[in-house]
Amino acid sequence: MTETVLESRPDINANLSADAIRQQDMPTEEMLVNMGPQHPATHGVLRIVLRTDGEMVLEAVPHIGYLHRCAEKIGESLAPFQFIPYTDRMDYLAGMNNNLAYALTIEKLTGLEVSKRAQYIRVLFAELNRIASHLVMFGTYGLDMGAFTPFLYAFREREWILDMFESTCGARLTYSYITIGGVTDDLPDGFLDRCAEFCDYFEPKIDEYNDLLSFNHIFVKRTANVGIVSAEDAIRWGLTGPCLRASGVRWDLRKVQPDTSYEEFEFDIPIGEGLKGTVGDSWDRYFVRMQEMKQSVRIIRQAIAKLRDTLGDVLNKKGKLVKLPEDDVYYEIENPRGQLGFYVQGNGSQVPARVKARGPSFCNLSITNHVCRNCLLADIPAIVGSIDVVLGEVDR
Amino acid sequence: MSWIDNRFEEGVIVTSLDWAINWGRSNSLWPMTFGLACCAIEMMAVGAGRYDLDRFGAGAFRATPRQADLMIVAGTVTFKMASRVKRLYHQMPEPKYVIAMGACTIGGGPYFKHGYHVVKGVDLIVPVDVYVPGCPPRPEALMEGLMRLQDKIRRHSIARRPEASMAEGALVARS
Amino acid sequence: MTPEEIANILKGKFGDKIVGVNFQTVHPHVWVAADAWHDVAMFLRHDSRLRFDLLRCISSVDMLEAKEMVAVYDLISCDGVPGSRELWKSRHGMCVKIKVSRDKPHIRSVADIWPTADWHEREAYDLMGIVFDGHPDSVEDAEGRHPRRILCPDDWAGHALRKDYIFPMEYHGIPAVTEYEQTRPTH
Amino acid sequence: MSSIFVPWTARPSEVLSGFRTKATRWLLGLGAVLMALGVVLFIAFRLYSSEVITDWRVAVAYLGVLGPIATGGAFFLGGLAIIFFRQIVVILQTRWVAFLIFCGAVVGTCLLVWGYSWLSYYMRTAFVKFEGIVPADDIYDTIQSHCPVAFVAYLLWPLQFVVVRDLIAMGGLVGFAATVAAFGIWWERKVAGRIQSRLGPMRVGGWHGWAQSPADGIKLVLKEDFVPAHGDAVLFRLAPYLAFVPTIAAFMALPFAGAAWVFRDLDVALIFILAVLGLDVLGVLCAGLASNNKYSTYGGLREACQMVSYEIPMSMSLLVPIMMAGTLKLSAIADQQGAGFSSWFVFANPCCFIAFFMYYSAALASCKRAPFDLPEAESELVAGFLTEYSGLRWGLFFLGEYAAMFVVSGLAVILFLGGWKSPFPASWAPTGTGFFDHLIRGLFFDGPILFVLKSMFLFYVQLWIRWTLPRVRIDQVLYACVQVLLPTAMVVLLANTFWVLGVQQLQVPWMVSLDTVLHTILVVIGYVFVITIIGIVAYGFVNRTRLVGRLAVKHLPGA
Repeated sequence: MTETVLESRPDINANLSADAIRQQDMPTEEMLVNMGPQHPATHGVLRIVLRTDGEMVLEAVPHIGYLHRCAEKIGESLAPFQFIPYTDRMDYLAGMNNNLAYALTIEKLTGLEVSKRAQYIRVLFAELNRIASHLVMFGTYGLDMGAFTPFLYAFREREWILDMFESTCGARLTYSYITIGGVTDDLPDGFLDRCAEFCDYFEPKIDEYNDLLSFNHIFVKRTANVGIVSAEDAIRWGLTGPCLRASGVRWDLRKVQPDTSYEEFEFDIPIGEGLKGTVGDSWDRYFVRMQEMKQSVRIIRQAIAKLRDTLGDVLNKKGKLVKLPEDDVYYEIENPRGQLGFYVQGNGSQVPARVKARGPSFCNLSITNHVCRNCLLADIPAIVGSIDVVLGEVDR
Repeated sequence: MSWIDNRFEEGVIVTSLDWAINWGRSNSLWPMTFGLACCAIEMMAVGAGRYDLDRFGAGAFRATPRQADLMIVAGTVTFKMASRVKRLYHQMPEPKYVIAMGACTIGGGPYFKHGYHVVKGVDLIVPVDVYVPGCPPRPEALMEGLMRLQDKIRRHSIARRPEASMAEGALVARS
Repeated sequence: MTPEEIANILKGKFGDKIVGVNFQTVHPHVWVAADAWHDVAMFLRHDSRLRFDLLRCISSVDMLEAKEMVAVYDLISCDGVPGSRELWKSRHGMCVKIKVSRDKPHIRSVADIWPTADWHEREAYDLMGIVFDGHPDSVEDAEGRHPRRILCPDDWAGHALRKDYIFPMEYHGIPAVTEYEQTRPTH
Repeated sequence: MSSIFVPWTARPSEVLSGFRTKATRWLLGLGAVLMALGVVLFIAFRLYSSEVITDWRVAVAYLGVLGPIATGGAFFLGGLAIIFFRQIVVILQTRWVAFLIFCGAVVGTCLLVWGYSWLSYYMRTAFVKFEGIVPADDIYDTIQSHCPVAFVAYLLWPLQFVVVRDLIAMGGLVGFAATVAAFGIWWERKVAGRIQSRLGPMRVGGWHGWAQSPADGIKLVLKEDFVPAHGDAVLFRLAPYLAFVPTIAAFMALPFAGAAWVFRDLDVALIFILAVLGLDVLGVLCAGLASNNKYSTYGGLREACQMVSYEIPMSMSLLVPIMMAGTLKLSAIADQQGAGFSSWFVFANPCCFIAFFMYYSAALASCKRAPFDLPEAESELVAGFLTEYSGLRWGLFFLGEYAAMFVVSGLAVILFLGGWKSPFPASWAPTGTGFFDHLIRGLFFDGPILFVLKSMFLFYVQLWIRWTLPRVRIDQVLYACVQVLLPTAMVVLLANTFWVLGVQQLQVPWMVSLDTVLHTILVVIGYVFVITIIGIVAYGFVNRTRLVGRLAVKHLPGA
């Protein structure tokens, strides 16, 4: 077509390539699209500035901080026991795990003992909350892909877990149940039976949801081979949790650095195998979570069995008034979204001198711009949703 | 203030129309898909199966403020977010209503004392119709807030405000 | 590999740039001089014995009395084969601390070695005011060249996690705290 | 200053209510009196106009008679309306009232079916006898011999003018489209709720919140009308009508039953409908470009490329049954499928069978329904081309979308599923002229009710798909169109050509026998399909508690 264009456009330099001539004929310009802070696909108040060329996204720069709630300032103004409720509100989908992380950090710093029963209860609730959190991811990810119904099913199952939490600590979302030195209270009557009932009810449901969404042809087409993260990239960018495992790295702090007597439980670490596409694509990141729910059910069953024949005190009363030594500690545990770490520095008083939280979503989100290069506009929800960020934890 | 409000004097037709208008408005409150923090999860739970907000006709979550009637400010409002919240409120067409959900939105909540970056209550930014306390409020509480908002709407009248009429009367008297 | 061996390797490589070690703690760490940090980081990342490939966290501490600021780097070395059946193991973990003066806190950025350090350093600047030189996402303004703020707005005044931070009275017309709140010591 | 008496501020509420009741009484009484006066006038007019009267006098008399009746009726209705508004909440929330309204609707529809066919028959017999203006008495005489209510003749008198009839029919069409849309929106929310183990609208009023759509309508009409800054105000205001009018225009050529139940029985009805439905994209494009919003622009452009590209396979797959029928006249096409279930074109031969599903998926895409709802993809473009629209204009877009859903479903029904013909063989139909024969024929064998029911089933399938499937990506949409549907449509079209040639024209023996075998197989497949659907529905109804999920059902307040 070069000749035709040259006949029609004598002003164009004949040495130009056909693309350049087309560029001169119909110049296209890039567009900045601002996604968020209020956008259905950004899971809260994440803001992504897209540099797009038509439907093609050339660059996606995430802007965070719209939910910066000064948790670290509060942490160094309150005693650890008072700060536990604020950890709930960091990753508000996995409050139990956050409580556990902070409690373990303080216990490691002060050498506080926790009874065996309390440890099993912690495992039980951490895994229950992992299931609840993954259920929300399952639902909202379907929502991002345009499938409305799985969201409702996920919340239906989640309500059962929340009922059990409520019967134990009275809260649906922000529990403050796992505290320094154990858990605030023992399990209510019949809790273990309800828990076992839930396991029997929920395990078949997972396969049902795999048939409904995971192996849905359109869903696979939308998510497979989208947002591929290689194993070394994942490690370089500090990805943890399901995002790291989806890249084929069989790394889980519950196995690498077992605490809360996780070493007594047997469970597998599912990784992304590229079942539908490439290893480390969005579908893998999603499907690893679906498999993790099954493993959590396994752990819960074992925890129930252990709790039935382990009795005793569940709270070490010294935890409430513990004095922090002039020392610092950094401790991480495996959260539903990755490794939640707390850096605490004590100064001899009851109030720590410095509290730093390393949110897994914070590090997982930082890879967005690296992954979202040259993808379609419709892939942005697929990638961001598969990373599964919680902004309360990103911004703290 | 919708286009029909404050135009007609109070009378038989108007006061009768109020019934129909308020019935329509109070029964199709479409909220905006606008979650800020923890409370947003409870807001989603209200939209989900067990507590079904759609039973009140308020289940059609609209992603764009242009089509929304109700802004449920669910979660902590920070200084960085404040300008966005205000803009979203101004983008909603009249009549529009705001529910402040949760302690943070009502008055800073647990972040009041040390939260250097937290707005001490969303009513410093936008007018609020109903406050729903709790951290986060239970879904039943949010539904209660919605029903109170419906009561508030049912008391509304499109007739010209008495004070406006009084001012006019004063003008007439002076001339 | 134990922290002692790692510290010995570092001492053998960098000598007096390793200004101190502390192993009698729950959090064994090595003190590194600020000017040598980038070389040490490069060594830690690429040396065949160490291979610290995962930077877990960068914490920053404000020592008001000592007029110092400390940046704490927590590193870990993962060992395994992608996609294999067996679990990955943590070969060894390590903590590096860097002390800088409080009035001129400057540390060389390591975002080119560990990309995850990008946001951690931005956050450390935003909340604590430690300037990371050579950061890929830097801006130039009155305070010189420093990483872009990440959590607080770009026009935010001060660094919130410093011990002597004064809460703002208002932000863009929105009242923030009362006089009493502002003057009250925040810790 | 304080002595100024402003009555409407000083009036206490009980005075207001007393005033209201008084006014209600006045309105009702005045209306009754006026209507009585109208009836008296009518009787006098009947006595007076014994001889043949010319047109203008008939017109004057007609107005004179109708005037008082209409005015009185208006007053009366006003009085009733006040009472109704006072009681609206109570009325809407009493189940038996809702039940009565539903029964009334059903009975009214049946009466409409019967009455319209009846009247249209006698109108035709009345008008064929005369040229030009018809003396009223002749209509009267023609009709009095059959009609118990004689003065209907005078009401029918203006119907002889085409303009009047068209205006009435047009109003009926718009009303029907609006009704379908309103019902569809409520129905969609209920279907979504049931699929998602929820209840959907319940508290608004009526039986399972059937009053939801009126409430939404009232609210939308009263919302603030709004044009974005720096947007093209003219295009922005124009776009909703550009999107809404074509779908209504498509109704004009859509026969509901036979030649008597269509606004214009065009010979090229199919082409007309496809053409005006294609105009829909214009409004969406205007909306996208005039909104001064990047998401709207994305939505408009997506819609443009999607609809324009899907028109082609849609039309090509529609050509297959056209080839079988040999005409573009929709009323004639459906009449060829009158011999029951097995004579429907969808089972005629494999080509038609494939073409049906191709048409349906292409129609989904051209209606912007999931999984092809990219133009308003909520999770990507906030609301697509509707991002800046609010209130009534947005409602018009919505109305147009649902009306278009009904039109494409109706097309599928007419072309593939036997239109208004019943699945039972026509020989079962009663052959009488009585009321109930008319009724049964109109309901079960040959009438608009059947057509609407079938179309509503396809409409329901669209909702079902929407609440089940995820959304596809824009490149996959275009891939599916250009690389899958288009070649398949061409192959099917070609194959069908040879099929028709061999079976219908040349009567090649082996092709005829093959056709018989395949036809039988397809019919069996159809029966299996229908039985499966019925079975699924029955199963779901029996085990609804278990399927919906014990938690959701057990805890639902107000269930």
